[in-house]
Amino acid sequence: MDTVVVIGAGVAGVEAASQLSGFGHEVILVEKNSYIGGKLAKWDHLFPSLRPASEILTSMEEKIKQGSFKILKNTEITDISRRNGRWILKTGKGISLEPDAVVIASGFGLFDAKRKEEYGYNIYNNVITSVDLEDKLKKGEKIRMTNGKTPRRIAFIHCVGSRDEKSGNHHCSKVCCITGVKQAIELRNLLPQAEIFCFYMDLRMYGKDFEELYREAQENYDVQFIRGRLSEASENMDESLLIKAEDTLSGRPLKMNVDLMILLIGMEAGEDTINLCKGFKLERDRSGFIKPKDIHIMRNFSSQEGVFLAGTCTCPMTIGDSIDNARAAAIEVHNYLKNKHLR
Amino acid sequence: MKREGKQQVWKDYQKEIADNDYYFQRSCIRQNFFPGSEYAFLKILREELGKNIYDDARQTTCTGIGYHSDIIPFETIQTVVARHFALMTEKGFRNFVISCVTSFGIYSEIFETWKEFPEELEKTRYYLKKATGREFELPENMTHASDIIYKFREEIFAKRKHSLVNAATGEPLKIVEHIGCHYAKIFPRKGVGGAEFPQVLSGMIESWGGEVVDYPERRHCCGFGFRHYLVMADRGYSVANSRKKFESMEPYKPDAIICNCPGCTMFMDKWQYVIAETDKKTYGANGNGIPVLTYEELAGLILGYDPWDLGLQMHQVDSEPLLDKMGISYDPDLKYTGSNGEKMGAPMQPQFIH
Amino acid sequence: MSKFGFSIQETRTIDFEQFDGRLLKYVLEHEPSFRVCLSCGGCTATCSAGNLIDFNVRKMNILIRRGETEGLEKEINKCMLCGKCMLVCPRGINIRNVVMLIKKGIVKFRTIEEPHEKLKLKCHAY
Amino acid sequence: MAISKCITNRDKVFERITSDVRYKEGLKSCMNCGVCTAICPAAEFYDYDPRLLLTTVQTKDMDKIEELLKSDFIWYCGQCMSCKTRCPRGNCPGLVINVLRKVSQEFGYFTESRMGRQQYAVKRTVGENILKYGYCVHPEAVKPELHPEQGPVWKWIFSNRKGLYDRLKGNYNNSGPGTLRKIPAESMNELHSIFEVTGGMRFYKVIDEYSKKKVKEMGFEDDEKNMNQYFMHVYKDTGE
Repeated sequence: MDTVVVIGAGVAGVEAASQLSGFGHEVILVEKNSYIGGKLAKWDHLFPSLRPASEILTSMEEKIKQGSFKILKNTEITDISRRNGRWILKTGKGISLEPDAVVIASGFGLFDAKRKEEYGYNIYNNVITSVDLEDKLKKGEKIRMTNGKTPRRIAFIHCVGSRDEKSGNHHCSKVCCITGVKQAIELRNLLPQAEIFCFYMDLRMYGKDFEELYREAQENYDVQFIRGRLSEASENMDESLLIKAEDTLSGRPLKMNVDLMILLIGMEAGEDTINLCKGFKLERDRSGFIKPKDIHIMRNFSSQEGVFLAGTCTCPMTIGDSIDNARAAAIEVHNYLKNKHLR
Repeated sequence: MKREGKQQVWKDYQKEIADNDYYFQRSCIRQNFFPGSEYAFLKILREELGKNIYDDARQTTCTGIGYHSDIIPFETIQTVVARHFALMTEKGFRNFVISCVTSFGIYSEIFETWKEFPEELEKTRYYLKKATGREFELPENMTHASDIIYKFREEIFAKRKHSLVNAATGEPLKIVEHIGCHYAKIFPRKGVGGAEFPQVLSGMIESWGGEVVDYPERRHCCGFGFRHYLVMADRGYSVANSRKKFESMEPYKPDAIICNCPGCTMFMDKWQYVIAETDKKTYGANGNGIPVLTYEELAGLILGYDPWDLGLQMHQVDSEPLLDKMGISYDPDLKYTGSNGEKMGAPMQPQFIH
Repeated sequence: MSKFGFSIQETRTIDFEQFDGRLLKYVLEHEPSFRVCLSCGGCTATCSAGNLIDFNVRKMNILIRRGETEGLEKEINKCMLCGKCMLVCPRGINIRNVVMLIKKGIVKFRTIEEPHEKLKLKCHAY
Repeated sequence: MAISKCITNRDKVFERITSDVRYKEGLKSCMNCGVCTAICPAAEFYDYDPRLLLTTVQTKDMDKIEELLKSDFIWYCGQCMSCKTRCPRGNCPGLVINVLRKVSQEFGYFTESRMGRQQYAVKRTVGENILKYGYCVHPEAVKPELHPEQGPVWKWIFSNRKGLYDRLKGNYNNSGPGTLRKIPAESMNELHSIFEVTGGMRFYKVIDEYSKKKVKEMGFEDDEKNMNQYFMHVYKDTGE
């Protein structure tokens, strides 16, 4: 029986492991955290349906229960080498693995909003990220300003750390547009009196039911959309924020005071992914993610033999896309192992 | 506002500042309107800090104001800048210190242009050689004069006679700092603290006992606009920008404005007078304006230099409210006198602002 | 013009603290479809008036959303009410009715007794 | 028969714009996000929009670009370069403005607009200060009648300048180093020589010549008296 090591027990990793074990391979799923689910584990509700994120986690746990693969939690790959055509992976706990194939499902990193200095994250009191907001929602915290007041005007800022040379990220993170719409609707439900604005450049509602949710936000949830990238924020005396953008559709500068500003931070190659690239000597593309062997027909192949890619380590993806992508990776691995034996 | 957040940014944007042997590039506007400031800068460096700094009679304007008003071709200003590098090279210096923020922007821009487009550097070398016979090396360290004061702010404070504390109440004075767009907006890495939360003046203010006022329009331009100010017809643009800043800082009741750039100092001083005359509006207490000082003047006051030796009588907005708060004694009778105490008349007192 | 030879320039920034939302609220109440405008510009491209004179219906709609109603009366009368915009609108907005409501609203709010209040109008009528 | 390629003036204008390093540096590609306009001081106080500027230039449509070169639009920018800090694509509209202004003057478009015509006043003040004094600004040149906004204190400084600069340890109009020293003759010669070699002098002449041409178009002789009047006109004309 062939052995496959899957790195990362997030959405893509669990799916790939589950499928590969279903194909009859021996699978070891390595996870650095004490829990599975990666960033999904910290999420409250999902776009576009607004279902609880926990439902996806439950289905993942179900797959783990049904599947016959091993999970090594609290385990990190610390050393990667290759001998006689085989990869040797050493873990922090001194375990040495010699798989026939490796699937990297190390996921993405979150853009550190501090890098967008002009938005004042970690400096101004009432600037939070979409991840911070999701955390508050998950904990059931009330949405308040730091001075305890209820925010009367809220702005969602799109493209924070995406499509921005100054942040070092040229790429589009794809999911922030719809995340903003989803969170705006959630805040509308929590704060019926507040004004809610989204500052965007393009609304890339590419996925299933995304455009519909956007329209609903306009039609039923009083969410206002202003086409103009946020240029800067500064703090007023009362801790509200003065924000500036161009209303590009009227061609005039625009300013407003908002009580709460939510930065829709993008996805980038995470530290783990970057380290794995170094270990496996993998090429990264210009956005920093792992470069697939062929962007159209070999999306799950890396530039190294026996090393496969699943999920957001190659580019930003939604949960649904990650699952699809992981299944595809499992098929590619399975075919690879089969052909290897024929050779 | 979280101070630790700013400190993190400051840490990320520290630059190399040479610690001795400087070649000094003067500023047209500073010499005209704040002549005491460059004098104080050289005095502080030489006498208080024991540094070697060369003041060259042969240098000229960098032509920066003309360049940003678009009457000077890029080739011309590059060659003028190259000539100053040649003068520095000939005198054996490697550390170039610039008094004017416009010049600092120009030198940085040209420096970066030469890096990215080496053919421009070669062209400039050819022009300079042809026009003057001179050759040049690039400076190893290029800083704005305020960077030097920033670097030695603690040493200066150690010799203090005064600090930025209200002598009567013991409270820190509230100071607005204005950096000047061309200090770090063009090249954030070239400014201490970067473009968004510049530290060069904040660092001085905090080290000298004051409290920095971070008001919403802090980053906005003073409104110089170069050509806009140079012709009478469009000065309304220039005032409008300063007014926007004053309106934004007014609720914080600042005790003074400290500027990095000589142009900004001049405009934020004069425009308070123009706004008072046009709108009958003043931004300080009791019909006073908000005193606007250069950082050299501020450093001079901290070191106990006489306000009239520093040239505070050249400001349109009276600085006395700040001097009083700092507990600095001065002789009002000497304000408008010459080198030997001779009377030189006095400016007319405006109707709406002191 | 002052004795200095110039007057101080006035800002043209859209300032939400000066937002007058009465007209917008009125239009939205009576023509809810106006909420879903995408600002795609289809209306402007096909506009009979806009093809002949300087009139931009898409931009006008945006300015109403920003509470910018200065000069609107002159602008709105450029519309010929031909209704072609409605045929092309991808979101099916009854733009013709929006125009009619703007015309009515202008009259309505002009005759309102209370003086025009330029203050924070906490209207989230979008 | 050989077909000779006809190079029009417009081709030359376009070539001049695109070959300038500041154009290459200032405009890579614009995605119309508006961060520049959001904080642009000129966009706030004039009917100006740096985003629109880049979009227009990016079309490479010479009809539109020619229109820009003849209009006030390119003269609104205050050169603060705040746009440079923010642009997510690394563009700098302010630098593109420098190029367009240069070309507008080189090809004589600038006299078609009120603000463009002001270049004559700029050249006659700062431009001539540079060649006369070696300073962009010199106390003798900041005449209170041309600068009422400088206020009573400057008026007092102006009338007492020698005594005051001496009192502040300056070296006013003297030889040797120091504040407001007289720039030595050899240095002034070098400065003039740099202007000759690099085209600075020629550029001043271009501004002069097109301004004279404008005065003639307006039906006047381009004599000294009329040019002085033209100077005062462009210096003071607010267009109101």
